[in-house]
Amino acid sequence: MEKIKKLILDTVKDAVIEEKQILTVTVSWDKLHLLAKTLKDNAELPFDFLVMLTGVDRGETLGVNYLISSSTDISVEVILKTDAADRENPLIYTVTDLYETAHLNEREAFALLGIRFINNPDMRRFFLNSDWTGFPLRKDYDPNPELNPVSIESKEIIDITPRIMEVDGKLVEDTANIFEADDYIINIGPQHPSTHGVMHFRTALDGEIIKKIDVHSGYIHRGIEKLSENLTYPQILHFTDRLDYLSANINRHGLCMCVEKAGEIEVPERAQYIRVIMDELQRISSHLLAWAAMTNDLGATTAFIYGMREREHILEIFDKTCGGRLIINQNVIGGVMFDIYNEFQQDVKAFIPYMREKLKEYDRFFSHNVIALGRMIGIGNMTKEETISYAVTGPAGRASGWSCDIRKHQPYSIYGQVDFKEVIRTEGDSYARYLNRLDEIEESLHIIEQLIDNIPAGEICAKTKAIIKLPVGEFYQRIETAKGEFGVFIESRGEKQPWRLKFRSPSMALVSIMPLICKDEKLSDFIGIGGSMDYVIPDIDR
Amino acid sequence: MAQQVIFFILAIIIATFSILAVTSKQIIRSATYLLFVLLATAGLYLLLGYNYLFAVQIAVYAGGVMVLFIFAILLTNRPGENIKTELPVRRIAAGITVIGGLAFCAHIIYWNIKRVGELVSQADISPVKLGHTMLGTGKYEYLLPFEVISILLLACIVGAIMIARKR
Amino acid sequence: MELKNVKIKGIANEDFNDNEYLEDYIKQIEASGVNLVFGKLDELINWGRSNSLWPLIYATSCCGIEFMATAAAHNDFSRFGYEVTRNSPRQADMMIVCGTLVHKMAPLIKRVYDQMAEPKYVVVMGACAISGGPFINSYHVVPGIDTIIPVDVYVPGCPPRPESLLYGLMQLQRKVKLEKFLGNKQR
Amino acid sequence: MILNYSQPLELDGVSKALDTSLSALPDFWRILIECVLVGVVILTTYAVIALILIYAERKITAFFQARYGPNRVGKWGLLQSVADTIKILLKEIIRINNVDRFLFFAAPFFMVCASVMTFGAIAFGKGLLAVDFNIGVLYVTAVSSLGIIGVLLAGWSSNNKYSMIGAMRSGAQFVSYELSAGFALMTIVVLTGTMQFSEMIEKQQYCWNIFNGHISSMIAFVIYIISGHAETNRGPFDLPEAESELTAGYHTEYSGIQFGFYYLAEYLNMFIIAGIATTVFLGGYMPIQVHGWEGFNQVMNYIPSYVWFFSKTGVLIFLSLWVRWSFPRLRIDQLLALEWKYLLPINLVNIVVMVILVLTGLTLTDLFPSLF
Repeated sequence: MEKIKKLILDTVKDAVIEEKQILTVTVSWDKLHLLAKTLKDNAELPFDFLVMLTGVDRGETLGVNYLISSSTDISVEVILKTDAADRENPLIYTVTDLYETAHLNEREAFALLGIRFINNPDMRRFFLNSDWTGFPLRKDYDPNPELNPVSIESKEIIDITPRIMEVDGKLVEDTANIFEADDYIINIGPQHPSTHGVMHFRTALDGEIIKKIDVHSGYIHRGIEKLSENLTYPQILHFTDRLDYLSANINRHGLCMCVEKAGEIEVPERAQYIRVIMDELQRISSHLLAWAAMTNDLGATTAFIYGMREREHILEIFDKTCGGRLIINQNVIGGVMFDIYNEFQQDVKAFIPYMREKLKEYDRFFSHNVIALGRMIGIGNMTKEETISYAVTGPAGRASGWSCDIRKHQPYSIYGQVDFKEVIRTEGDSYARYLNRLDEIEESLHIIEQLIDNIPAGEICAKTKAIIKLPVGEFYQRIETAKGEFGVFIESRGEKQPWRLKFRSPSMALVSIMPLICKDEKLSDFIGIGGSMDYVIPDIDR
Repeated sequence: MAQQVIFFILAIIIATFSILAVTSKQIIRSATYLLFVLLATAGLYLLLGYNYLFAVQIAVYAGGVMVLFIFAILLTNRPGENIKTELPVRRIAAGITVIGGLAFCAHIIYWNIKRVGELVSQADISPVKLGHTMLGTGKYEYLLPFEVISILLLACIVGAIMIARKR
Repeated sequence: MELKNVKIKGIANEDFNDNEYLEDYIKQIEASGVNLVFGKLDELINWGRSNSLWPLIYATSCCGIEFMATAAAHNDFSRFGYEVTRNSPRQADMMIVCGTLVHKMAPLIKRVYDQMAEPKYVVVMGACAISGGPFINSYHVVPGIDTIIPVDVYVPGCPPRPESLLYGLMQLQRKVKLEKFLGNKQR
Repeated sequence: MILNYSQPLELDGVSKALDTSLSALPDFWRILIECVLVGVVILTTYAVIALILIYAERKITAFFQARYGPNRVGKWGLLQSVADTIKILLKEIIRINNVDRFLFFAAPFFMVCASVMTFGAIAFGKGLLAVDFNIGVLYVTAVSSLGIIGVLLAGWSSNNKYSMIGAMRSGAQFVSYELSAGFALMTIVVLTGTMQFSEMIEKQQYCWNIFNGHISSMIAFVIYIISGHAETNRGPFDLPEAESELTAGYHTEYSGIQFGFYYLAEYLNMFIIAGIATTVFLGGYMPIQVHGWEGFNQVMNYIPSYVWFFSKTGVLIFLSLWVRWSFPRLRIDQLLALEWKYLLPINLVNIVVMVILVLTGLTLTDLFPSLF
């Protein structure tokens, strides 16, 4: 860490370094790019993984926080902070040339906060319509619905992007066309059976081959981050379930941990055990659905039904525990809401061998099918460098040989005490991602097996105050969901509500790499690759 | 009588759709009208009792050539667009060609009209006999032309592949 | 002619909770009177329609997964003839809207609804689609789909369980069974 | 000899009785009445078979997928497809702007006409054969090739990009696989020496073609089933309407009864493929008969011929559904590679092998004339 500090100071002399929960560096807006580049090119410990890019309205100024980490050891973290000079016309240099994942995040920051990024080749608003009035995440946003009425008039899609570029030291505003003039463009989505939600891919085709994909999002943007700013912490919890609803419980675990860490609340051990078991069950159910949806995308409807059939057993266990099926409302700040029911252990233990048997059936039925192999092997290749640059985590990232499991590298809760293998493959194609999911189901079963008989007795929830107030500061929490790394950022100003709350959605990275890996593939493969990436759209749109 | 009624129906279909096929300004519609003409012609063969010819007409022209036609038209740019009327010179040339074609047809019909009786009286040729005629080497048997045509087609395929590969 | 109770196979009429809307509807129909022949034909038509409601899934978020669970092995809504999910709005009979509707999506749902062929019905699934749900205060959320398109059945829940979706679909069947196709004077 | 025994349940008596009762009428009226009657019967059978197939597919699919399938409308859901029919007949037909209306409305009729015409050539039982050309096999291949025009026109005239892509895929697929299907049938024509269905069936009394030409016939059978699948756009070959990619493919813009035509034709084409395969390879309506086992043959003969036909076809349809619901969908290049790189070369070699078998007398009937 000392070396890093020295490196930072060598590069930018007036950088302010603070030793907080994480090493925090504040620099001026024109030096940030230089510093990021130096840290990324640092041979010993390259900071080449941009975990989170968060735009913040700090009151007087608008700023951006970058949480960066190293791909070789993702537990090392540094926060870079910068502020735009002018609140009326906030400008910051882009880092898209260093971290590809910044592209969509910067567009998001532009849509929600109005910060424009110099040299970003595409500065359209990401979530909102291009004629949206105001920037919702600014504190002075006018929520008057008359400014932005609900329109039912269909709008033409304009494929021209404004941008701001630096040419010879001068800033020039210009526009660029996304597609070429005579491209044959089809819209895949927003209402399409296999975009796994309401994603909109504008796809330029050359016959059956994909020339270019342009991602449009925001068809389910609900403004969760803005809503959270007016709610107390326990009230925010239920929003996390509705982000990535397939990992609902895991997301909620992440937010609870962030609040517990900030408020220094000790979680009883029994609650920890229950949380982890529930998380792993949820992970299995998510992977099952991912498997089912992928097979369905490849045209095997029967396999889809089989995946849903097994999933129903997990939902039954959830149902018995707390009455919910998909969204279970189990975690609360300080522990869990419901204790496990009497036959819980018995049911889970019955499920484990059942699931193992079914995994074998899946292998027989689909994993070695000639057609299925032809549709998956060598399709949608991601190299390790691309994976890191686009910050693709989770089973998809691990299929490209990147060890990025937070449970291993930064063990939270009781993951440090259990024995499990991080499933890593190096092929980086659809088939590797597919197999990774099936193997992770096996690993999750293994984790549950170790815990299920050893749940300690005791409290299930720590005593918390009626109104939880967090101390002033910035708090980060990273957690491994079924799709990849989920992150929570809370900036607290000592109130019972957060000043700024941001979720890192793993699916956003998964979608952002789609245009790259689908290029020059067939249209059918695009659907198959989408299935193998397994993104959940409400997680992206928030 | 039934035969005559059907014949006239088919004749009217052929005549109408032939005219539509050449007058329509949209190429894909022209193709569809042509398809109707070909089908109705197949109907005429059936009426005459030439089952084999009927099936071949449908398989080769309606099912084969027309499908490729439509397929090719779809691959071109904007098949639904109206075609502009051509220059007067071309129209005159086209008119002369049409008149010439009509005269030629009329000539053939005139010279053959007396022989219609004996032609129709011939029964349907059985496929076996047809096969022997096609692949026989005797007098009035056509193995050599048949093979020559197959080599010609092979050359065409090779040429087409060459052109396609260049792109 | 007196209208009989609406029959749904396997479930007694009393098992459906009070449904004022349908009761009013029945009264309205009784008041206008029904021709005997047309009435019988209508019964046949409605029998056909109500047992063959092909859904178009407009799944925007979480409720879509519960819809899939309803379609899959455990709950299996093919039993009632809903099995043929059509992805093309032209061929669907009812649209099941599962999930939140936001500003950017509003024109599109209207468009999809307009693309559907008559007779068309809309089933709304989940709190968000009914009223905006937990996100009602948001700047980007439409407070209820009925502000944009007419809705036939509301299925509350967050997300609703498959059982309640099935219940809602049966309510729709009950409604369809009361419709007048031939006896309707306005037509 | 055995076929001359009285068979009370056969339906050919009906047609004979009709013939005799109409013989008093002048030719024109006799032909007209017979044509109309046959037409009505064929169309009714067409519709009824479609209804049964739709129901059967749903139930069988449900069986594969650990579900129940329709079970609320009528006993075991038997009336499900009737309800669907009523619904679809009364559904609105949408007039779409900016399409070529003439072609848009004509396209579904191509599809249905082609499949009805092919349907007419199937021998359902003894005497239940509407069209019996001496070139039956050629007729079937010719007429069934018309259906693709309906698909191409539908895709183009819908003015929808998804439809267009679906239609192009369909065109490429159909043109390719028609070759294989045709060649597979030709292989059997070489074996039997006739193209007439009735004659072909009579020749299979003791030895079905699939056994008669052993290796070569088996290969032809498998190829025919695969390419038949592909021609009907079903099974793993349903790219033209690949739901997960193209929403509904070439018929995306069709609603109401126009969509119903496509839906109907899809199921009927499946039946036709199975029916032709039965006729050509599995002895058609011939009961299982063994040379010399008079008693056994007699018992088998008591089962009416149409029952034999439908049960053999049913087995093939079940097979087709089994394949359809087990495999993922092929990609377009895999699909074309399968045809041009594997099926077609194998097929060409297979025909030569069959010719050699026939010329050298290596077919089963030639080898063991006493048994067959």
